[in-house]
Amino acid sequence: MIQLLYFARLREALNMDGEALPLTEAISVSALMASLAARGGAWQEQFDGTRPLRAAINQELVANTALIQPGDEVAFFPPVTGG
Amino acid sequence: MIQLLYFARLREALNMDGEALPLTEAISVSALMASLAARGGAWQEQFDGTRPLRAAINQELVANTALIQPGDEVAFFPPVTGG
Amino acid sequence: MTVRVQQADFDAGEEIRRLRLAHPEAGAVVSFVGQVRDLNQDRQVASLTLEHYPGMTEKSLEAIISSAYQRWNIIDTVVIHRVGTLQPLDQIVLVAVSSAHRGEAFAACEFIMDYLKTDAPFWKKEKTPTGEHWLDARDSDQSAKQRWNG
Amino acid sequence: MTVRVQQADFDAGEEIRRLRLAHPEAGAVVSFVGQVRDLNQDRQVASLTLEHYPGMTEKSLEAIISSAYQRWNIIDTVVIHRVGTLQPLDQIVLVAVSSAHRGEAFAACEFIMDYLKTDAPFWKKEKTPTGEHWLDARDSDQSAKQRWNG
Repeated sequence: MIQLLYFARLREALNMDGEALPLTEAISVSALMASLAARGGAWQEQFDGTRPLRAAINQELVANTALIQPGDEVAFFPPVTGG
Repeated sequence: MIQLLYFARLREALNMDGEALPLTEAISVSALMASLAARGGAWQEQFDGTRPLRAAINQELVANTALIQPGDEVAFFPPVTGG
Repeated sequence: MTVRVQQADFDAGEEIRRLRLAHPEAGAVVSFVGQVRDLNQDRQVASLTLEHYPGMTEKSLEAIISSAYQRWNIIDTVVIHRVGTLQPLDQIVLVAVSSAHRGEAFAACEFIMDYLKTDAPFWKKEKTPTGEHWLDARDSDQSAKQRWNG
Repeated sequence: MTVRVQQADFDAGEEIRRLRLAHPEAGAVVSFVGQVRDLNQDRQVASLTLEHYPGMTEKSLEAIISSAYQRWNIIDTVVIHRVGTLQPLDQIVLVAVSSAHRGEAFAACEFIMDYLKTDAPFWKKEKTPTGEHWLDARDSDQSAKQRWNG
């Protein structure tokens, strides 16, 4: 299993702040994004790569080539705007 | 006349915080310094050019080539150390 | 190093005083306070809601501050960032840095702000008379950060 | 623009708050607070006495701040510098600058401090357990100032 988290504009577009997904072997962030985009509708809009999106694994910012392991916490969110 | 002012280390070395001097025509800062150094003793030590010294005319920092006019307020002091 | 993410307001003056008095060897405290403006790119701001990623927020701020400690000889730092709904003139963020000499405190304080703007997981939603919208990240914040690697 | 040269202490937090609240269009307030250190170049400091050149001090600070207004888009500034005899941990100086965006406030605040250090007529006399002496100007302050003309 992995725990997915969605924040800000993404959370609102997906109408969901997170979910648990089954995962038994490592996959890349971009592979996970492709499988989420395949859900269609808002998922496709948000994860098809046309919008700027950041990913974090276990609370560290990562590139889309990073590998997700079973048990990881994976977060997706728009570019940050704090400060 | 011109009004001379001495500050900080200079004031203590000369044992004087200022004096009025007669002046009827413009002279340069360095010419005034030379005439003060000619007083000998502490005056020579302070104004013979071996110690770093700053000059201001009418409360503006000036170079030693600047001209002093009758009526001016002329200050001499060590490099500043505020802040 | 103090990092706080909170809804409550903070007392910038008290934080600066605390940094000063805790370190008699610190000659300089440089601080940044950010507040909610009443106008943002010509839009009247009614309120600003800040969302964050609990856990990651604190970790990312601590990582940014640790980088600053590695680059400069600084003595102490405090970063406070508010979350929740704020009004114009409310304080958003405080970054304060103490050091023996001013140059390092200035550099470290600005570095921390620049990285906070691009790396710390906060998001702003603006409410205006015509509705609500999420703010977009600004290119100028990316370039401000990249300056430090020049 | 506020310039004050005074013996009395000041409330840095209150000054920052005043700058913020006076200008809802100011998103950023950057400030510098300098304090008397207990050790200066390994000398134990008992007290520090600040002398200045009344009249010229205020004029030179105003000229420095005016240069900052010409270089950056800043909104408001306050500079307070104390004179007289101070103890370790006493505040010496406050420079605070507000602007719409943080980069300009950081630059202007550091610029004002760098020029204050080399151009404003203040002199420090340090009292240590072994006696009193005037502090010498530091070359590093000259180079900090010259950076701005680079």
